[in-house]
Amino acid sequence: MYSEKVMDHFMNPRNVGEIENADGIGEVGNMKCGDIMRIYLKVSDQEVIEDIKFRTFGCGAAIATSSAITEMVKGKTLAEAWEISNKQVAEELGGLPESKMHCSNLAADALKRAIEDYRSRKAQQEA
Amino acid sequence: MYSEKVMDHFMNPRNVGEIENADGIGEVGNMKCGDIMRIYLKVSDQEVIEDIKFRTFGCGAAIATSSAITEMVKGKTLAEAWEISNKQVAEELGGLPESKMHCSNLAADALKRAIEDYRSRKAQQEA
Amino acid sequence: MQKVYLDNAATTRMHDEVLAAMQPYLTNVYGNPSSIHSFGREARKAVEEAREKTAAALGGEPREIIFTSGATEANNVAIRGVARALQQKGRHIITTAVEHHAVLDACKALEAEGFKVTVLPVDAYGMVSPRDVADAITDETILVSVMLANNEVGTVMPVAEIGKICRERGVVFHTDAVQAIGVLPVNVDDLQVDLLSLSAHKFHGPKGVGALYVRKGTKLKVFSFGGAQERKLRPGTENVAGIVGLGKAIELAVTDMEAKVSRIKAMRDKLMTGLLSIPHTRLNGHPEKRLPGYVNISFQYVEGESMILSLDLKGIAVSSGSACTSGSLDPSHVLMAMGLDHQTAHGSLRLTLSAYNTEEEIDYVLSVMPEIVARLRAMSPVYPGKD
Amino acid sequence: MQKVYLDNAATTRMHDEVLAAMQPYLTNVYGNPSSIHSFGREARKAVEEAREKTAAALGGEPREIIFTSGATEANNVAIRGVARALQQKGRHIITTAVEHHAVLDACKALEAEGFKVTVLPVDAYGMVSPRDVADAITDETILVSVMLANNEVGTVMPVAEIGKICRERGVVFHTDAVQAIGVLPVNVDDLQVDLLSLSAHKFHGPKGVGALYVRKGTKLKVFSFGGAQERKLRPGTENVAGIVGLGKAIELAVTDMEAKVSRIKAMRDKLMTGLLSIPHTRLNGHPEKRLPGYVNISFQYVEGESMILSLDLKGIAVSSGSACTSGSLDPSHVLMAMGLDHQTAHGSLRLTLSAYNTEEEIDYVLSVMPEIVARLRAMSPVYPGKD
Ligand SMILES: Cc1ncc(COP(=O)(O)O)c(C=O)c1O
Ligand SMILES: Cc1ncc(COP(=O)(O)O)c(C=O)c1O
Repeated sequence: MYSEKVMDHFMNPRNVGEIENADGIGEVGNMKCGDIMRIYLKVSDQEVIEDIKFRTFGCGAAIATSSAITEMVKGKTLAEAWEISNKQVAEELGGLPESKMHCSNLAADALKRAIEDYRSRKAQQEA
Repeated sequence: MYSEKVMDHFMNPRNVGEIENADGIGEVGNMKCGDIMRIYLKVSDQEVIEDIKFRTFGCGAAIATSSAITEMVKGKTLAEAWEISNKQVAEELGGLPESKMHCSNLAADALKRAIEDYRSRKAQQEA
Repeated sequence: MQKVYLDNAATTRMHDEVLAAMQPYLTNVYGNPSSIHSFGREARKAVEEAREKTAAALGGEPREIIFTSGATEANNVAIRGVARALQQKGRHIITTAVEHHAVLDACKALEAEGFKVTVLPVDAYGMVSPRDVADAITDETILVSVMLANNEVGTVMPVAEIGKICRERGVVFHTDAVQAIGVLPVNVDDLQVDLLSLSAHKFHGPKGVGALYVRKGTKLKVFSFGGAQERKLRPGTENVAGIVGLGKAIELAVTDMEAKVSRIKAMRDKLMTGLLSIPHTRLNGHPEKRLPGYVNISFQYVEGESMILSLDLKGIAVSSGSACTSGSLDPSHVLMAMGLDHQTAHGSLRLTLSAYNTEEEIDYVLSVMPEIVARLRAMSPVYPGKD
Repeated sequence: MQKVYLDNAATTRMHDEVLAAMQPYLTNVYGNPSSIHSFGREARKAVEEAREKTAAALGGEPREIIFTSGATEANNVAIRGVARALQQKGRHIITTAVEHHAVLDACKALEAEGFKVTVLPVDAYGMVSPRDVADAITDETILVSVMLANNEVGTVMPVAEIGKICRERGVVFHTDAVQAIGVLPVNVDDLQVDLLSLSAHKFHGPKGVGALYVRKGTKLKVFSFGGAQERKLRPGTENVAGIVGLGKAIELAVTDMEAKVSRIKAMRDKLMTGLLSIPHTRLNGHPEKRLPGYVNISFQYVEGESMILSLDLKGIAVSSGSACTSGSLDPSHVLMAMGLDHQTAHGSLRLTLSAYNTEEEIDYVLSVMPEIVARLRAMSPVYPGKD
């Protein structure tokens, strides 16, 4: 069902946890569908993702995509990170079962929310 | 499907053939259903069946019931023979498959026709 | 790696004796039962012997047994068949919210065609009330369909009571007995059912073959056409080997049932107690009126599929009522009908035992489970007791 | 006693390699393909491999293959499914008088529901004319169903030509290819069919499993409900072992087909010539456009079942188009549609060969047949050349 890469991320997820005093937090999904992903960002002044962590309630695909995206964007700028799509995350993992493409493949959305959160906080600080 | 007795009558039918100058001939069935039975009678003055023969076009049940009835009535009076029903012939053979009870179990009817034929000839002779 | 199969509600391993019984019909006895030559007659004989065994196991007559390709087909033939045969009499059907989709969706399709369908609710244990059935019956009611035991939580329904009500009210009664064969006494007269569905692979028989018991006199209209097989209720060349396997499997299933069941129950209780000792867990389904081999437990804060995958990597096969296992978006309609919240439903695990399981296997599962749950909870954004 | 099986149109003996391929799925690989654990995944893999093999044999895509419980079900799903899906577009269906009852009766049932069904006649050889199909198509026509080869006389229909017509006119085209697999080239693109039915037990596979090819984009409405298996077109736990058997059987069937066919043809010609040398016989079906293994001959003045029984006592298995073999009153609708009189139809014998037959068997049949016919003719009241 799942590729080896998915199973590796599922069993050995990268960057699980929280960041205290995170610069941005994004959450997507809902309990109805059985997937909730939360992403925490630590962002440098140059808008580089210095640290990223996640917590996910969900199936193998949900956990693996969360883990994969953290690896994909760590050290990237927010602008670069913003460009990443759910589809790219799935590709990075060697594909996902079709039934999982929609409900459990939301990590890029969670990341976008976190970036938005970072930006709105920034805007508030600057205001 | 068929009882041993049916198969015995089918493979070793009793009284196959014709009687030249028969006293009565009866035929039932039609080609549509695939069964035609013809029975020939030789009747004594005491109305005893001295000889009986048959020819049958039809399935195993048709042939076996024809054969069986000839054995059942040989030496019997016409009155006794008249009483025999298709059901009794089937019983004599140890039963017939349900699908065969109607279309292929007509030997008693053929015999009745032969008896009727004998009687109408007799009536004509006497007239 | 040790392999532990605890998904016997999904399907079971075939009994060696069942395969042995089938073997001749997979090799040299290959005739078509409709043929009148010796090859055909041998096949016919085997089919009719299986019919006798099936009837004997259920307490019915051989001619009341129709072999099908499984319970899905049996359920469809029953529901649709009665609806169509009796639509002049009335167009109301009663079923429950926790039926298998074969029943529920067949009823819904009839609803779209103008039938009225009452889907009765269940209580927190997944139990339907006979009283509700009685109250729902009207002059228009032509069919009641209530499963004998639920396939997700194992709750055993009061089918005999409902059967009595239906008979008194002159309503045809169907039960889906798929999960009950071999673990509960199933007698069509005691249960007062007119129609009963079963599937061989759920009781150590082959996949792709089932049966529908049709009480003499019950009117069914069919929608499948072809040969005259199975009294025209189920045309098509008979799956001879499969039917023989079903016959053997049901014969074995009802043999020494009590002894088998008490062994299964002992293992089940050990498994259940062990799993419930993990914090934030709850048992789903009825605590007593439950199939002997069923443990359905919700693990708060974690999702079912992630537990299945984790257990699978330890060689353990179980299932879940989580949406993620079915490709749909909503979690199990059964758990939702029982009033579980989404999180609890998504966190459910179904472990189902058979006579092939051993106590060592249970010990093994209990040894790995706490760790798995702890690991997933540590990842969960909703788990309050973090890290 | 020597046993000679010449009823391969009714069913065939399973190939040893087919059983060998099935064996794991009858024993230790027993998971449900819908389960996500390793047991389930192994089963799923086997089902999908069988789908690939089936698609490859037919020249289609794997996702265009739906596994069913046989061709009867496949035909019903196809006919009913298209009728229901396209009834807004039109309510006219075209088929032929010599189809299998699964097609013919499914069409008749639709007729009773208000569809218009044109049943095209056939010529004396059992052949339908593509011209007739073209002429029968109207703006209302939504489906044409014409079998690839007839199962009684073996006549091979001009399906590719009809397919071309249907495609030009935008009408969905279904063919029942049951008797053609392994003996004719069957390619869904060459034949230009949208739907194609087959049944494994007709080509040395297991009984109780078949397939429906559904060309991408073809709309079907289903009437069977349950799980999401087979793209919801055919719900129910998959008959995994059976499906694996079908996949292996179709793979073997199309391997070295020409060599097998020419062997079969040689035996068939010997059998045919020998039987036709008995007086008062005639060949039924098309002399050339005929399945390689088919001999359908009428023996005047004798009835089919009596010949079957007589041959059976010599260990030879054949069948007949006589009413007496089916329990109905009328002889074969196929022979009648070809214009045979009742006697000729009742006196028909169908002898169908497979690669398992040998020339010695043919010699044996030819050695006993004249005597059998002579004995029955001597008993026949309609035989002119008496005693
Ligand atoms: C209660 C119940 N009914 C019906 C079915 C359908 O059985 P099958 O898939 O063998 O047709 C199942 C199993 O999936 C079941 O558990
Ligand atoms: C032409 C044709 N179509 C359909 C069928 C039905 O196949 P099954 O009985 O395997 O469903 C048969 C065989 O009986 C057949 O010969």
